[in-house]
Amino acid sequence: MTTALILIAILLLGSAAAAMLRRNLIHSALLLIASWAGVAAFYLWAGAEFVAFAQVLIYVGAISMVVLFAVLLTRQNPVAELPAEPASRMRALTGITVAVCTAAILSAAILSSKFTPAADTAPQTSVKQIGLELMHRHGTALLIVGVILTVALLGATILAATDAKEKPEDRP
Amino acid sequence: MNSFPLLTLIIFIPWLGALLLAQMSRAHPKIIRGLALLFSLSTLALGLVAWANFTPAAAGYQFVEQHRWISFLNVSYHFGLDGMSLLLVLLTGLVAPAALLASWKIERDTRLFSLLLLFLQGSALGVFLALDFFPWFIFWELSLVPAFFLIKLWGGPGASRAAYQFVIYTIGGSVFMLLAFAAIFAAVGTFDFVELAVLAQNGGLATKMSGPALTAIFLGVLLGLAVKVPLFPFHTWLPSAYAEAPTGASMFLTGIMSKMGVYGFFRILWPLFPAQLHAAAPVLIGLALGGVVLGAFAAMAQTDLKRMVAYSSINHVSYCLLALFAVSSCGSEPARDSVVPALSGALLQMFNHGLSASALFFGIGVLEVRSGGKRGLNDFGGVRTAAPVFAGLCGLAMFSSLGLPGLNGFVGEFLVFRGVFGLAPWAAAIGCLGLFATAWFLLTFWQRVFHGPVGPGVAGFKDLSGLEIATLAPGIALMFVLGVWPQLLVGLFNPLVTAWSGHLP
Amino acid sequence: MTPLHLCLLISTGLFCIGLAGALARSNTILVLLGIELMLNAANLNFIAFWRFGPPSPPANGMIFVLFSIAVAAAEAAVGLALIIAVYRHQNNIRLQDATRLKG
Amino acid sequence: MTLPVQYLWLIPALPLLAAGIGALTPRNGRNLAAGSAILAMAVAFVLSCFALNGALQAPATHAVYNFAWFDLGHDALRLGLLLDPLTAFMCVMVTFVGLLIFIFSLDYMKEDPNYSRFFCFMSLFAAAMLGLLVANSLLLLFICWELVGLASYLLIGFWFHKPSAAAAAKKAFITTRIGDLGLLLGMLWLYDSSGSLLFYDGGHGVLEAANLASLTGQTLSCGLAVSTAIGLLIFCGAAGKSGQFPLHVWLPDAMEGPTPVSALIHAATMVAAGVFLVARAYPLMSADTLIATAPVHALTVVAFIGALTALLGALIACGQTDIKRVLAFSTVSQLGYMMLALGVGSWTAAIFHLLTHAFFKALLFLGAGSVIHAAHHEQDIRSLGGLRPRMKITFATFAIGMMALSGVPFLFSGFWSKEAILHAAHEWNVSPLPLYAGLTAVVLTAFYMTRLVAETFFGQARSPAAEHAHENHAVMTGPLVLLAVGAVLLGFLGTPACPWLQARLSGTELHSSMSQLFASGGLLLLSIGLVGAGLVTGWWLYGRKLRQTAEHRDPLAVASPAVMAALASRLGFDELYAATVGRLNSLTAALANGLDRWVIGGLVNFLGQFGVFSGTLSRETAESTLNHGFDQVSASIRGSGQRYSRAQTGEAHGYLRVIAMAFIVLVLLLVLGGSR
Amino acid sequence: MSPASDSYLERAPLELRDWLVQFLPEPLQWLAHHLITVVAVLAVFGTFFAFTTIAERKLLARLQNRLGPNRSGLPWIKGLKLWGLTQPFADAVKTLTKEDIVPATADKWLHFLAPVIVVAFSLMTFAVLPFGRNMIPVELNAALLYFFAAGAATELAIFMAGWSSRNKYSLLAAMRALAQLISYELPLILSVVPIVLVAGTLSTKAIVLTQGYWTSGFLPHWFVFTPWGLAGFLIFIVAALAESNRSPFDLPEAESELIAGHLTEYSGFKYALFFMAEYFGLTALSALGVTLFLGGWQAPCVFLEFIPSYLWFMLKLIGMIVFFIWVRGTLLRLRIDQLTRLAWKFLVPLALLNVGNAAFWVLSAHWAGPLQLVRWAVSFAVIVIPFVIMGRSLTAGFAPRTYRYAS
Repeated sequence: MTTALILIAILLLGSAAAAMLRRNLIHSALLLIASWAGVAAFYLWAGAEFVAFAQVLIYVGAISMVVLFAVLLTRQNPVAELPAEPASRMRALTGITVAVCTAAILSAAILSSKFTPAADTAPQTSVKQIGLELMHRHGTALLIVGVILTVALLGATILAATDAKEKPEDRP
Repeated sequence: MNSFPLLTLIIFIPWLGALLLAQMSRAHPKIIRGLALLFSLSTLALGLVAWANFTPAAAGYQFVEQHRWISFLNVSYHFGLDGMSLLLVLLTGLVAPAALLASWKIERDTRLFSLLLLFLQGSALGVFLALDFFPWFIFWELSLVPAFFLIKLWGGPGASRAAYQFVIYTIGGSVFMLLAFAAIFAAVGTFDFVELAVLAQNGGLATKMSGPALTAIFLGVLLGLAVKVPLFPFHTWLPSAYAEAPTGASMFLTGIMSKMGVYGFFRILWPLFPAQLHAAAPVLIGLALGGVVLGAFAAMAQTDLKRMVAYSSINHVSYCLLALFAVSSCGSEPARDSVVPALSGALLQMFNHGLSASALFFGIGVLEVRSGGKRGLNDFGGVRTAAPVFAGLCGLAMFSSLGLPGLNGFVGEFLVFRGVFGLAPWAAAIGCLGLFATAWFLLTFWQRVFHGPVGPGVAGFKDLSGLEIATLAPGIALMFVLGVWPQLLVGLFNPLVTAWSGHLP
Repeated sequence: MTPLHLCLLISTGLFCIGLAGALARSNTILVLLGIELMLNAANLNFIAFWRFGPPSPPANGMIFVLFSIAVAAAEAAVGLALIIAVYRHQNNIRLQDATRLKG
Repeated sequence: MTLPVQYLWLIPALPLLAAGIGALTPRNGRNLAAGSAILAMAVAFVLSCFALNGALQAPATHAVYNFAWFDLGHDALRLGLLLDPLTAFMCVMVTFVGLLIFIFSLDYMKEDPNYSRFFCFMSLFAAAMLGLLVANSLLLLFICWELVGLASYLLIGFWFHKPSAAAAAKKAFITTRIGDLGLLLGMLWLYDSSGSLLFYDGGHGVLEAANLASLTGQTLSCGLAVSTAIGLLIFCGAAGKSGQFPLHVWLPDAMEGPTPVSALIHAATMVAAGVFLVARAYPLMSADTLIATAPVHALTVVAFIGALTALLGALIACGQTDIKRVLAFSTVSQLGYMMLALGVGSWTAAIFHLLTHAFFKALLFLGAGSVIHAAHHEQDIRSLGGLRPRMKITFATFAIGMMALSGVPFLFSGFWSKEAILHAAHEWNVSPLPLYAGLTAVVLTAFYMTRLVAETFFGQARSPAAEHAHENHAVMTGPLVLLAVGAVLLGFLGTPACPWLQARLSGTELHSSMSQLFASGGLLLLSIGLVGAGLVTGWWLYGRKLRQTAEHRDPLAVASPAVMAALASRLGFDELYAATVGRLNSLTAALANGLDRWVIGGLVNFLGQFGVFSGTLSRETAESTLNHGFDQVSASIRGSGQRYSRAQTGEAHGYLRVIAMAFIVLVLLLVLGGSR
Repeated sequence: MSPASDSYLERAPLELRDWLVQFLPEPLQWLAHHLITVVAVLAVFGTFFAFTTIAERKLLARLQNRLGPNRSGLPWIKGLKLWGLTQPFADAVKTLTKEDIVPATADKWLHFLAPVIVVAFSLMTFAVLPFGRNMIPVELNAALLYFFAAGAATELAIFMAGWSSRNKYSLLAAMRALAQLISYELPLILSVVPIVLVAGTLSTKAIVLTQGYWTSGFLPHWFVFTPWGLAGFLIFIVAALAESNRSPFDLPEAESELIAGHLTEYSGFKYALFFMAEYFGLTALSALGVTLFLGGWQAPCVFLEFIPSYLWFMLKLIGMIVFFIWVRGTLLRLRIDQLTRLAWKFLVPLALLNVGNAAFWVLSAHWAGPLQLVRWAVSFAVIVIPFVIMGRSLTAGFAPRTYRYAS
């Protein structure tokens, strides 16, 4: 069990770290996808298979595509690739420092806290049960999320769409 | 009690409509008009629903909705409906769609116009239904905004000035009222009309506040209401505002907004300050008589038809106040036989005037449209030859306005005079002068405009279109019905009035 | 060292990697992705507590994660659309250049 | 067959229905409108006869049917129907005369484009008039009263495109409205003091003993009994409607309407409504006669006003040249007679005269209408003439009417009814003046009627219109003949030998008053003599030397130009009113308007100006002193804001970093703080 | 359970597996159990793939009035032609022995990873398909979700292939392919939602079992025989065609426009892997369609139950594949704008409506007697009327496009 978890963690953290370090954006994105897949694996490991599949479907199937499209649509001219200026180096340094500090604090907190040992088997939760929970106890939240998604979709479309006004002249 | 929020629906559906219109594209005026009419008619429909579920025998408020709103100000969301409110809701339901129909041909920014009218409608309804000063005052003031824009943007040449005058005047009055209520709140800690009325009844107000303070508060409230009605001599904003407003707005202003003031007198001033009102009654009767007589005579001197009807409006509304002041003047003397007719008459007169005055304004609007903006007394002649149906309907409205028996106007005026005569005979006698002058100027109007040889440009007048008939016909039909069968409305508020007369302040 | 500790440490690691990326990288897309990573770290915690934590209403943690994923998806869509819009304006997506609205 | 009182509403309802039909028929539905009007009137006539039959079986009782109109407090406002001989006789008269006039109008109005509208208005009038008659409530009576006025207004202004007609209509409405306001006040007073407006209500009605006693019991500060005051106010209304001095001015002008209208409304029925009202309210009007101390009795006023009107009307009639105006003033005069009769205490005589007058005056007006129709709307008697050979039936019936009106003895109804009035006046012990006025009017009546007939029918035609005149259709002459028969026969209902009508009206036993007649036999002879004198004078002045041309001066004008001029201008009443009431009105209006615009408006404007001025003043002070300091403060605030805004770099990294650092610091603080 | 489930043929494959497994020691048994399953699936579908290709080539040839491959026989035996049925094996040998060309500037790792991923994930989808009674490799509660999640990875592979090739045609084609895949994923999933709604489960096994009833013994309760099911099936087929890049939706590989699309820079075995993945995908989707709409391994009539369930499944699957080939031989390729319009303006709304339709079906489940007819009529109307209306508006205003000079 723990071995599997550690393997998953290595995949997860390794790909995430690599993604953050790569200069090539596409590589970063693909590595991130691997990391997301790792998260899904973690969910599977923890027994939440529904969430795992949802994670794969949404992150690997959808968000990754959007990210890749965005990367391609915003590709910078390789010639204009600027060498790292001192300011950005400074920023990277402080960023990493802050992150490390956070990590230290959080790890300390986690390690110093005591948890009651948990059940050995994952809580049995069928898809149907999730569905009922979603529709009843969390019905309102589900509706709100639906609205949020719709609005986000429309908003994203409007934001990303080019102005259509220039078009008519193109027509013969 | 709070089962179905009927009153909330009544008030907010027009606002909802306004909101919806605001979202629509301007490009489809037809759809916008249709929608606006639909939303406007909702008041009538819901009013009829309320009527169907109304228990006339109960004098108290019905369909009450009360929720806490602003705790630290002790403000509640308190709405209720009694016979008087229902009467006015129904009137609004009749006049507001008619006003929209009358503005059917307005081309300039139909959307904004319809939107403002709907907004105005909702505000007026709020005033008629609110039972807490706070929401009441909000509606009261909100009604000014659309009215202002309606007058200013769609009015005649002097509209801007008239609109400013209207708003500044009214707000000036309202400021005093607001101050007065702030003082009341400081003293007794509630804004609720019902609670305040109870306090006034059992002397709670008088013990909490000194006499002079109470008098000052009374004067403040009086001023706020008097400007809105308007009570002579606070009426000078009215003729120009009514005259400059577009037809639909004029109809609404005279049909509904003037009733807001009268309603305020009945709902607020009278129950809250009976003693002060009693003390001031002689003076106020004099002022109301001034409105009755001078209003009518001033109308006689007008050459602008709209101003003429505006002055007649002052005259007619003053009857309502005359009745109220006469009732309050009698104090606790045993003249109760007259109190009931006076109050019934005043309430009926409110409704009747709403019908007939808005119909008259519509008639003048039709004349204005046909003649390309003319509305002088001497600009026409022989319209009856050219447009007999229009003349007939307009004539009916006119006769209703001058109180011809068999039409609605008579019943209200007769009851008012009946009551006032029993309470202040001399006032009734002087008031008769107003009746006389009303007949005089209305007949002069009729003679100059509709009779005689066909005037220049009149020959080409088209008779009423189907749309215009549809605007006018319901009101005219009601005039007949109410003239013959006033029980229809009297039944609604008779128990209320009886109760009022039972514990006369 | 229970499994829960381990899970939480993993999620801490993921979170801090995301944080470092978001702070250090100048490419807006990467910043956004860093934030996504942090969200994922939070999701990890949800599942970890659901699995190993004290008893909770059935499927609670999973449902939280589902909502979180939905919101993250919305966030990613809007964020990337914004990035494209920014790109159209300034022809690059360096975050430090997008300061036109500063005070 | 009798008609129970509950169904009395049918009588006014039928014409009302016809009016509704007439209002809704399009212009080309002429026959429908006219047919329904006539049918309704005919059925109403039959029903009235049934009602009369019923009423005569118990003449002394007042059958009533009261009902609630609407709730008022714990009570209700009640209206009612009343059936007694007075109502029944009036109904029969109105429906019969009305029916004949409707038939006459069929032909008279056939050229008019608004034919159906005409019958609609006429039916409306008939409905209102009949409603007025059957009302058992002063309020219902008032309602119908006003509707009658409306119908009259509409019909006078029927040819509204003529400015004179429009003006006359307005004048009629306004003038009667003045009287109506009196009636309204009287009604309010009555309502207030007795709590009811029903005439008869099983002992609670206003005309019943209990109420009358209480009304006469109260006195006003000036010494008048309340009943007197109410009675006088009610009489105001009656005077307005019946054209009594000083409100008679509208009646002659009302002749602007079509002639059938004049016949029906302004001769036979509506103008008699005032007389009817006083007769109806007679118990109230006469209640105060028993109070000896009263400064004035209501009926006394009525008598004097009636006498004055009778005299004035007759006088002015002598100077008129328009055939319809002569008849109009004659109507005024005859109405004065009726009021006189009421005033001197014989309301039965008044109603008797009302009925006979209705017949012969309708006859005369229709005759005049026939002439006018034949002469293509030429109404000036100076331009007519020579019509006797051309229009034989019209002439014969007109002559009968003229003789009835003049009071030619024994054969004609007018004689009997007038004699009854004169006798009543003779027996009145308050003042002899009304009798003298009445007698004078007898002479004058005979005189102007002779003049009218002589000028119109004798001599030679003085205009092309008169030359080409010829007799009208049977549709028009038929009613004339029927009315002429009535004008002759009706008198025999109430001869002193057998005063059946009076007995039935008052509900007393039938007993001959021949003895009374002979007791004052001198009066009878005197009046016969006066009639003869009038006829002879008239013939001497106008028949002896017949007028040759229209321009020929009037013999009376030759004799006394000043008198004639005064009479022709109707003694200047119109001018007087224009100079007083009209002027006053416009003055008040101007005053009110001025008050509004300049005084109150000025005050408001002044306040506004003052506000603007003080605003300017305060702005000046504020700008020079306050603002400076304020500017300083705001500048420093703005400066500091600018400085602080630099923290807002716009760099998202920075924000993120700060958040993260803040998180670290917070956690550290918590940890450190928590450990302590 | 009908007695047919106990028949020998029915149980044979499972018993064979169990028999094999028992030879191994206890701790390894579960591994072997799964391994056998995987191997079996790979073997069966590998063969199936091979024969699909030859079937397609021959069928297309017949449709185009040609003969198709008919010459390859067995090696070493001259003159034996076997109607060309061994052609795929010859092709396999050829592609395996071809040179693997990688462009100089290509991102070599990704270039290598792409075909591996695509094959791996398309094979993974087979894990949840019930090939027969009790013959399902992995029983999952959320099987359908798993299926689509695994399918999503193919998009990634296509992108990797296109991008790593450093060829603008490849990249463009990859983008096009992605657009197409994303567009059609929505109707595909939406067309399945009604099934989930009615069956009340995401498990493929349970879905098949819900279809296992017959009215009077010969009218199967397959979902395709309901109004909403028919509509869903049609939408599913269209979307599946597009998802597997097959004609008439074969734009990503439109040779006339984009050479060979994202496969331009691939050759040899890598190319074969892509090719294989495509057919695996097609097969998987067809199998899913069979499972969801056509009753899975259920026999159409009760009396045909003696035929083993896996044979029924294969029969239906072959039917579907043949149908797809037939479509490929019949329809013309769409233009890219027509393709997206069809997805967003027609299929998605229809599929959404169909979800509502299914909801109605569930709500009216208790209707009986004549109401049943009403239920069917309403359900039909709900889907047919919008279909007609939207179909009109979709084709309205489209005349054959006219090309102008230099436009």
